[in-house]
Amino acid sequence: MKSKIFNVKKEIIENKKISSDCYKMTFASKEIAEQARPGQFLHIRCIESYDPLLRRPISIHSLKGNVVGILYKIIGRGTGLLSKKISGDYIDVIGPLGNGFGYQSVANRQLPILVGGGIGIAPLYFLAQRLVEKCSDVTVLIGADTKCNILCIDEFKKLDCRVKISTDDGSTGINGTVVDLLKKEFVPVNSKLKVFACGPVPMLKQVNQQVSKYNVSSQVSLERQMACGVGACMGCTIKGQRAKGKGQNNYKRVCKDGPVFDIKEVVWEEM
Amino acid sequence: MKSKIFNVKKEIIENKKISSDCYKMTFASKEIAEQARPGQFLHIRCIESYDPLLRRPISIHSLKGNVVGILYKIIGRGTGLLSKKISGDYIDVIGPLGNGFGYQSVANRQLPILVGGGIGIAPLYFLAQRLVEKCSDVTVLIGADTKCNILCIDEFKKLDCRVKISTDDGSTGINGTVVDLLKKEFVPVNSKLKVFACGPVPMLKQVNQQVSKYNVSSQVSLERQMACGVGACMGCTIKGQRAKGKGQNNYKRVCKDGPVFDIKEVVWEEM
Amino acid sequence: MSKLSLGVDIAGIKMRNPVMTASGTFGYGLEYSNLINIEDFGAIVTKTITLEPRIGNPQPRIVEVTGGMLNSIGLQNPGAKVFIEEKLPKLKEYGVPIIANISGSKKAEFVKLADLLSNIGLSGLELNISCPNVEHAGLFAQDADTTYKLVRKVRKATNLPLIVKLTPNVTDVTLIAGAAEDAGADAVSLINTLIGMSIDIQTKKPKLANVIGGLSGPAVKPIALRMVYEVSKKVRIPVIGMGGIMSSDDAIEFLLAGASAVAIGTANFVNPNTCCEIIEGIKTYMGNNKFNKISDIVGRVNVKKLEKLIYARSITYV
Amino acid sequence: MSKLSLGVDIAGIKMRNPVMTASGTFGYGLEYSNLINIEDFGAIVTKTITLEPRIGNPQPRIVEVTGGMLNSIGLQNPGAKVFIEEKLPKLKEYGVPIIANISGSKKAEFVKLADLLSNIGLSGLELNISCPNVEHAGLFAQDADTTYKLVRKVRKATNLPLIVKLTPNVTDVTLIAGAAEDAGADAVSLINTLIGMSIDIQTKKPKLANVIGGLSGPAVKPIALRMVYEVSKKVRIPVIGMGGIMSSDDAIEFLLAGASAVAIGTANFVNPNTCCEIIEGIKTYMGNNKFNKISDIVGRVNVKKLEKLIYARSITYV
Ligand SMILES: Cc1cc2nc3c(=O)[nH]c(=O)nc-3n(C[C@H](O)[C@H](O)[C@H](O)COP(=O)(O)OP(=O)(O)OC[C@H]3O[C@@H](n4cnc5c(N)ncnc54)[C@H](O)[C@@H]3O)c2cc1C
Ligand SMILES: Cc1cc2nc3c(=O)[nH]c(=O)nc-3n(C[C@H](O)[C@H](O)[C@H](O)COP(=O)(O)OP(=O)(O)OC[C@H]3O[C@@H](n4cnc5c(N)ncnc54)[C@H](O)[C@@H]3O)c2cc1C
Ligand SMILES: Cc1cc2nc3c(=O)[nH]c(=O)nc-3n(C[C@H](O)[C@H](O)[C@H](O)COP(=O)(O)O)c2cc1C
Ligand SMILES: Cc1cc2nc3c(=O)[nH]c(=O)nc-3n(C[C@H](O)[C@H](O)[C@H](O)COP(=O)(O)O)c2cc1C
Ligand code: FES
Ligand code: FES
Repeated sequence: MKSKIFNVKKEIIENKKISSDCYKMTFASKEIAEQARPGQFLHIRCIESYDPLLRRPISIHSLKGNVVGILYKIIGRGTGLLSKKISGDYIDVIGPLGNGFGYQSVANRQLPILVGGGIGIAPLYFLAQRLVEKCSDVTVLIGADTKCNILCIDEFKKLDCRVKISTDDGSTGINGTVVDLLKKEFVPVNSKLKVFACGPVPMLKQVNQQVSKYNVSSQVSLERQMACGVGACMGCTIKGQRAKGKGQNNYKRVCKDGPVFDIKEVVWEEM
Repeated sequence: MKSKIFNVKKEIIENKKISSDCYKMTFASKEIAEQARPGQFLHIRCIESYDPLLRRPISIHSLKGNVVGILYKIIGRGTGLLSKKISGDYIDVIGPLGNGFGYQSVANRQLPILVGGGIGIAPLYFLAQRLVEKCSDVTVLIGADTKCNILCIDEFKKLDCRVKISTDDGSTGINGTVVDLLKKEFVPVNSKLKVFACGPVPMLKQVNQQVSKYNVSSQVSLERQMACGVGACMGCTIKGQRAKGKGQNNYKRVCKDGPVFDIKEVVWEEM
Repeated sequence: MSKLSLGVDIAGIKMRNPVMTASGTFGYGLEYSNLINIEDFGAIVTKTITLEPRIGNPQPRIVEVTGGMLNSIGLQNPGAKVFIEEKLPKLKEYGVPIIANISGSKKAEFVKLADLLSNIGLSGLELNISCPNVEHAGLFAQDADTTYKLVRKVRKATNLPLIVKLTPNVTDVTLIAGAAEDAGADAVSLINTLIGMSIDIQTKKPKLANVIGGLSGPAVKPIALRMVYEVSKKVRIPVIGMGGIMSSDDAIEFLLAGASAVAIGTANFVNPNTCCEIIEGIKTYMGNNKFNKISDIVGRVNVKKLEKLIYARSITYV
Repeated sequence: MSKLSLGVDIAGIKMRNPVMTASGTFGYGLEYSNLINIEDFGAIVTKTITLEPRIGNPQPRIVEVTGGMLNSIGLQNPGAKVFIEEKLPKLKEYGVPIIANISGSKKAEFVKLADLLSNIGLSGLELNISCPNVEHAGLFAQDADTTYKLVRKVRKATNLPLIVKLTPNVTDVTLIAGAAEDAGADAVSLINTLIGMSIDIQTKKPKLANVIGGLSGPAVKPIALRMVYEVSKKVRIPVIGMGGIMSSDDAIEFLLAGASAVAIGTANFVNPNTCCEIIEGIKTYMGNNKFNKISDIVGRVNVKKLEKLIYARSITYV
């Protein structure tokens, strides 16, 4: 899987506010588009000066021809600066980075379930774009605190995905969490299920509890503060389950060995 | 002269490119407009982050009602960032700062000569705005390297100033420096002359040579790297002529004791 | 909320809040007076005063660097006499504790200054010992023994609360802090600037005429915070924290790390309203966290046992 | 222009240009290989290698600060064996000198590593002595005597060019540099990171699990440059300069200050192409200034007599 990485500066096609604190940005890059796999991310420089200094990791949200899309939420200064950019401005990105979701083996008979909590929905749309090519029955579970933070329903529907919604306050969909939705999917043919989840750690822990009960094959996309993004600095490690005979050095780099991990690889107590 | 200083954030009315590397920006501030005197400056924060960290001193270029204008040249990062701002953006300024030109005593019989080298013309327009109210015969000498860097001719002409031009390459006006222009003004009634100069130090040194020969009353506006801009840090000193009985501590702060100095106050060899 | 109090007592100096100015960045308190409400400050620390006037270093004296600035002002000041006669009377009008920062290149100068300044209505003295010691190689504050001897002498010369200002340009700042405490200092303040340099690659000359200068501003904050943490674990006297504080969040970090008060330097240049904003920000933080007094915050950083162990063991396995 | 050469010989290591990677920021050279042309580099310095594998510190290990970052990776590395068997063979393929950075907490570990790594095609060793010394309080590189003894021992164990990497967390870095030189080091490199700290005011916990971490990036540049200047005046062996170099202008400042080569760390994270851009930038600068070789730049900072005097006299009248 040794694929080329690019550092490109591209003109922004569009940077559109899609909810109170979320934006969708697109730019064209043949280099990245040719390489990109769902679950991979871009390492983005938000300002030319040195404050803030480090790049910000943002997943690839969509791909259409050469047009790469990202979907991001304003958290702090980096994403705040990103949101100020307008079409015609340039964006400096490194990518595609990371391993991406293992979806190649998903066949038509299987039932992939995409579970997105909050902005965790971002990488799942790109995954859905690819899955619907392989598989007619793609389910997407979208959870958020409240109605206006439920993102991308229409986009997923346009891909003919089955979409279910949950909100903490019940303002749309079921009143509960996305894991509550997931539980409902666990009857009766668990062996055909394949879960792909992205969201906050507490949610992923619950997903883990659910899927491990039934031993359902699952992948999660994780987040860590990153410096290099390419596997060189050891800044972004998580504790992985010890592989047999591999000594104690079982730290894995989220940027290079991840961000997508088999749910069983992760030591959840230490997340 | 203990006047109030303000730190205000104002919406930019206009930020217009007026030559290859010069911009004119305007914003409305009642506070500053009420206090401002020609020769005073504003201390401007060019970015909200800490890189670059310090404010940039820029003279007040014009005043019309409450609308304050600045005229600035892109030198480095700070002025580069300023130039990127667009109308509707906010600008964070402290001012008015410094002493300003001593022009109050200029009477109708006198012949004020404003000498601007390059971007040094910036504070002189505001001065001209005030001088033409007091005095019918205001001369403005504008020098630059080449034609397209000669700024504000029309503006000064609209004030009914007598305008003379010099360029190093002769592309417009006389082929020479603004000091060559100044020399020509020194016949025959030197006692009525009053020189106000702003520009690069080598030019000001030549102005000094010229005016000191004839003992003509002259003021210059000086520049120094600044931190506080209000007289607190002692970062921006110049060596002043020793005042009698005042010991050796003859350093003057450009931000507070200046930026305008009587040409005789300055130890020119140390500039 | 009505019980919320920001007042602190630092070594006997009663301040209405823990926010003071850092020496040299606020002149003698007068320059900023027509821009901000100095009356609201916890205390004002003056620019360093020496016995005799000093003209300071040649220009250029300041240069901007990433996230900070270098200065080599060279302690330009009008001397003790002018300070006492001209500056102090005006300063007193704000009704805020005034702390005079003093320096010299011999112990005797410090002693004489301390004596001169003792009974003229000052609230305290801060010793700037980050200056070359002509009686001994290096800076006063780079050597624990020298620091001890100096502070001891000054201690005997004055009853004013004595704050000793430490330099970060040392291997172990806790040793110097300990020496100051042992010698009778009532508080320590840190950090002074880190020695730095900058070169103009076109002229190939140092950007500062003095070749080197002191680094301040947000760039130094992590270093300052670490030193404040270390020192506050070591000494029992109050620690005044400074170095790159730009916002109330920064100030609160220093309080949590163990500072009993904070001083604001370079931030004044960037945003003259910083001190006032910090005072407000601390108030809000206290409200949100149900803290009633500043001492509820001081030293509250939650370093678990395990982390303490790691800290002790692997101080630079970083 | 045809005579222009960027080649340097640092302690016997022949490099096609003076631009190398800083340890720990470039892994084992492989991670960046499908992004940039590593073949163009002057040299590659590996992430620190220890005798045994190290799992490193708990998370979080990095935190961003103004103009820089703190890291507390904790020398995570796969150990000497894996390095020799798995990493080095691939590294060699670039045809660039490889310098292995090694560390340990006892002198004997350094010696054993130096021995192990001596005849396997490396171009040199860099000793990371900014780590806690279990045989003695503090870090190796915080004490001149300890440094001397350690370097002396390692010197006897290997014929490879020996670079000693210095910590800036000291009162006088020239003393440590001098000790390393006396003990037989072929070069010194500086600076390693400055110890810093950061606190999350909401959780009230240190942002790094290790409590403290090492500060790097543009924030530290002025400090690094000053130390490189001081050390290069003091020692006769070559100095490798690093700390906050982000651009060719920065790199040239270090060369002018006295560094014979430069290393690039944090900048790789921000702009992976930094090394290559610096190589190009130095070339352009040499052309513009009619310099034919790197040694024409090294130490060329123009500090006039007067300034030297000021420098010596008023080291922190800043
Ligand atoms: C592989 C990966 C993919 C991601 N994809 C997306 C995405 O598609 N859309 C999206 O909105 N967000 C995504 N994130 C999270 C995003 O990186 C953070 O929200 C962002 O870095 C916050 O930066 P800031 O400057 O706005 O916030 P600040 O809080 O100011 O950042 C301070 C520091 O914390 C780091 N940080 C803060 N939150 C996170 C986080 N959750 N993960 C990693 N570092 C963090 C920042 O990088 C920065 O160094 C992803 C994170 C990772 C690791
Ligand atoms: C009182 C005063 C009034 C001024 N009025 C004007 C004006 O009306 N129009 C205009 O175009 N320029 C004016 N200048 C100059 C202007 O301040 C500088 O061009 C500007 O600071 C350059 O900043 P920069 O970040 O673009 O350049 P950089 O070169 O990136 O700046 C690096 C550092 O050097 C300082 N610096 C660089 N040049 C100067 C300079 N000439 N004077 C002071 N500091 C400098 C900057 O403030 C900054 O700290 C004035 C300067 C002073 C002191
Ligand atoms: C321009 C300037 C002048 C200073 N002058 C003095 C001084 O005279 N005496 C002193 O003890 N510290 C002096 N300092 C150091 C500050 O008081 C403070 O310790 C340091 O700047 C760190 O805080 P900061 O990052 O908030 O500025 C000066 C700092 C600056 C920036
Ligand atoms: C993430 C990270 C890891 C580092 N790891 C090491 C290391 O293993 N060994 C070492 O000697 N220095 C290490 N360093 C220090 C760098 O080599 C360098 O000395 C320091 O970062 C200053 O340079 P910079 O500002 O260009 O990054 C590390 C620095 C960073 C940022
Ligand atoms: S961010 Fe550097 S190894 Fe992952
Ligand atoms: S800039 Fe601070 S005194 Fe002038």
